[in-house]
Amino acid sequence: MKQGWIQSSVSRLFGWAQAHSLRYFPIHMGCCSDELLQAVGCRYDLERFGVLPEVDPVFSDLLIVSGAITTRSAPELKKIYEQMPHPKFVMAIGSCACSGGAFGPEATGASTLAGLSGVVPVDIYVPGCPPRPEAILEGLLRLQDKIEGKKTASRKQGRKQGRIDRLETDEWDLR
Amino acid sequence: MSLSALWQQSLQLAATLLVMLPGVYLQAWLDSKLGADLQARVGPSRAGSAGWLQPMADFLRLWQKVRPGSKGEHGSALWWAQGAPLFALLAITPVGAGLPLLTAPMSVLMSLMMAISFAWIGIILSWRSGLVEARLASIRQMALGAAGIFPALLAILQVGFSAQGLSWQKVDQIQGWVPWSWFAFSSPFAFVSAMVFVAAGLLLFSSPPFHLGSEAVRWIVAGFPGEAGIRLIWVRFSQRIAHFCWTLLTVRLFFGGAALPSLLTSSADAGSAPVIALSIALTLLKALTILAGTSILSRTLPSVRADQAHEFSWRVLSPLALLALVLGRLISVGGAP
Amino acid sequence: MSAPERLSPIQWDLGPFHALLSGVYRLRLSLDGEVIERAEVETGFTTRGVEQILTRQSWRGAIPFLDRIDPDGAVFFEWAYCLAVEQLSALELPRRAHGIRVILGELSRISSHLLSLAKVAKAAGAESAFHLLIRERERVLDLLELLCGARHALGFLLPGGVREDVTEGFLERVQEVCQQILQRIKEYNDLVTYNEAFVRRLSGRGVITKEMVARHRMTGIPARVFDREQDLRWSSSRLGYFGLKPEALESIEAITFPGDVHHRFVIRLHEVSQSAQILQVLSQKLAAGPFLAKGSAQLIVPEGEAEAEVETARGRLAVRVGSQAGRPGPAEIQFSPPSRALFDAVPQYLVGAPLQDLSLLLQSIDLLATEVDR
Amino acid sequence: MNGSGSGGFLGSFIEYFRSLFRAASALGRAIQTGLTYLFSTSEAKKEITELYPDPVSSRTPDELPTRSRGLLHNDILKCTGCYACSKVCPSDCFKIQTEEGPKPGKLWVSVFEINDAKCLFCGLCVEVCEPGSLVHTRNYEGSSETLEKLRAEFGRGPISREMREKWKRQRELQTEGGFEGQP
Repeated sequence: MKQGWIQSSVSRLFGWAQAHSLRYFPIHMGCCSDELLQAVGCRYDLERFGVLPEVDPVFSDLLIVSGAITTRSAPELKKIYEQMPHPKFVMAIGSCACSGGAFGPEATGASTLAGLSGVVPVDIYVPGCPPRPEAILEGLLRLQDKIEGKKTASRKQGRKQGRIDRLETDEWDLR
Repeated sequence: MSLSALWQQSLQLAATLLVMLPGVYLQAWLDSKLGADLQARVGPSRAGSAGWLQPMADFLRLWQKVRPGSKGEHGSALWWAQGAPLFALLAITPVGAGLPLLTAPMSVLMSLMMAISFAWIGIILSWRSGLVEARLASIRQMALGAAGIFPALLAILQVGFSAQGLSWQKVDQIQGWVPWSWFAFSSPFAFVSAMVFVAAGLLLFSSPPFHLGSEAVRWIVAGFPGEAGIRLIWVRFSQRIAHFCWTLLTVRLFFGGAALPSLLTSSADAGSAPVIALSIALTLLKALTILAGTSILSRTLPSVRADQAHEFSWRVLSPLALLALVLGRLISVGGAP
Repeated sequence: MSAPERLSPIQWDLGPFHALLSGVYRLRLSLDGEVIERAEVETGFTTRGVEQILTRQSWRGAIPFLDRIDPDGAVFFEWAYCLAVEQLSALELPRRAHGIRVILGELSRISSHLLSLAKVAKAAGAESAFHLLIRERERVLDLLELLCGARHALGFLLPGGVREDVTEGFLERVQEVCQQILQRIKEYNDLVTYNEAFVRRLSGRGVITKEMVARHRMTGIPARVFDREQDLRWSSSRLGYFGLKPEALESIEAITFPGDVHHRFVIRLHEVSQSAQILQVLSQKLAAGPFLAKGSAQLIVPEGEAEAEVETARGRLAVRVGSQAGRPGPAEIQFSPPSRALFDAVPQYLVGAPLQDLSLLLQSIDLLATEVDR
Repeated sequence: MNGSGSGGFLGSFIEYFRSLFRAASALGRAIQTGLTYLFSTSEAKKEITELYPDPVSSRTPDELPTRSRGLLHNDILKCTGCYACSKVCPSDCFKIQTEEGPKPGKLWVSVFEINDAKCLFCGLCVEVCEPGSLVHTRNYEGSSETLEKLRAEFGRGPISREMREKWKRQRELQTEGGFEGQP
């Protein structure tokens, strides 16, 4: 049923509050942790977005995972995810966390998993190896829009524009 | 208590709350922006212009937090246990000229006792959480709280001696509204005890730089994973609110409290709204400058280890406070018959 | 009267993901009250089998995997690998390529030291120092991006030289940034190193004695704290730092306990300024000429085995590369990273430390778990 | 204060105040460096934060250094479908299918899909791409909510039967129409 005006405005307020004040618990398993520290630093300043590192999953809303997920660390990661209170979000940084990248199961003989999607539900994938701090910030902006339920038309959706549609006969090259 | 008195008291409690919450809000915002500026960065700037809505976002974020699998096993009793002394502290902490809540001649020590009980109850309750980290951290925190109480008592004694009494009325009489007439600047020893009182507050509520690293403080609060909604907000921010009330105490004791120029207070509309508003604004301004000073201090100092904090408290704070007290008495007794 | 029966030691396991740990490993502590009585380390959570993957790659294709072992010191892993392969295939490295490699090595040494210093400052609670050190590191990463196109996993070296020549304007930028770093070091000394509160917070803790260094064969900063010559850059001829060794800068005073956390902090900050001086000297006299050896395009590596050693920011990294006839890439590769010795020393190093210093101690020896279980 | 014996009491007393003074002066120096960040507007002490979304203060993709390796882009018209890039890629993120195209010598690349989620941005493929159609753009904004959106397609799509007939007719038209002069 459609939410009443009060309920929708209250839920929008909480959405705004959650979007603008995220406490993240970093999982540094690989290379992208250095880039995440650079993003926390003073040049890209994650605190500007209200995003601060947290020391305990019990108090954090966002799980930022970077690095290849090995079969041995996956259950530990699941435990950490379960300790987090609802509503919680997950951001996968770098190609190892998104899809296994160069250290996927086909390369390492099933000692790593193909990214994070099998272990915990992921909200945002940030490609890059390691992604620039600006890319992490862009992923964060997109996550904030997702939390607030806003459309992210302002930012490009994936990279569809690279595709040139099928060319008709005028492409026939008579020369 | 006649009905009108009861009505008047509750009005004042509401006014005090109304004054104190924006004060804590402003302090939270100022702390993050000042800290960011010290570190060559911008600090929260996306929630509202210049990030003035950031503390609001931090407060409201916790409202809808629900810990998976926990049906609030701590129950509400614990929440009240932590809240009760703070309400008492609010009732006693005089904020504005016209707003001492309890008009009975109240001793300054009552506020101190309320602050101490607040600081310790939170720590004892977190012992029940059973987490190894929470237990270890709560022992450490409680010992530090004790290290903060003794110097605070010495500083209050210094005030009591020169005001010939420990009730708020006597303390107010000896301080005018002009800075050089404040108690803190009346003599170097009084200034030392003022600084000792501020440092004792930092120790008692383990605010930075004595926050022993964010892990320890988090484990204290770990004792309340079951809470949600308003209770989680309360648990998370009660220490910051208590530290703000302690600063209001410091302002009232050492920095002239809410004293106003005599031409304002003696005129007919002494109790009118603008005068009270001015006195409240004055108190808040002084409290925020003190807290800005401590936040700058905490940004340039590393977080202090527990044994170092103890050493600082027992080898530096208490001896200094004692010295200031004794020398202050000798000189004032010797000086003014 | 029998000895008072002690409270049974508290057993506490810090799982692979804990804010106190400096990487992904498990630490089993038995605590006597607040003091750590015994510690055990369990690694192996980020094992990706890089060495097996490398055996299936070509000589040139192995480079991206080498960067991902230690992204911050990517150059050192590539450098060791390229030295071994060049020794195998007897490639004659042009002087300019060697100069560019030394420049890259010093730049990533500065960035790795700055990162470790920032993490130690953050563990000690000095947030301002963390942000200022990270700001310095941004300048160095800009330089790396100007030259190699990537900030962390560079992929710029290849067997036989470097991938591209120095971008124009790069050497002047290097001198400018090194000048800034040398000025800034003085400011950090005031804010952090000789700040009384910081000195008291760090000194006297986490002492690594000379015999511990000898027993675990530690290299890098913990060893250089006692003997400044323990550095492969000056001793190994293949690394070619001929005459670049700056004479010892101002003597290190105000060190209360040799080998403690504060001493390592000071030596590391000291090495940042040392590397900055080396870069200033080298960027002026970089040799001209080709940047790639002639036979490096179609690399023919005869059968055999070669070893090489490089001085990374964390210590001495050795690599052994074996090749077989007919295989397009390395047949067998074996690393021995500097963090191996540090991980072995952790159980002895943590004993007697209070719990609050745990994260400070772990950060101060700059452990890297992904380097050990590759 | 546990001074060493009565004689030492005075010594430890002085030493106590000296250490107090040393601590206070070092604290003063540290706060002074901190305060200079607060009040001075000199270049070194100003905030250097790049406010990311707004292009003025933060670096847009084309302000990055020329060699910066961002997301890949393939100019499909120049691509000859030689599979060199997919052979050399360490994390095999290319999916390429080619077909017989209208011109006899040139292949028609119907599917050319790069999986940005697996790409290492190492630049080996760009190095080995002989027609130079595959290049690194300096664009880094590729984050998305689903993995499907991370696949960038540059292929020209499968050739349908009508297109083949049309090309055949065009080829016959071209041969009788006397254009044989062109090679």
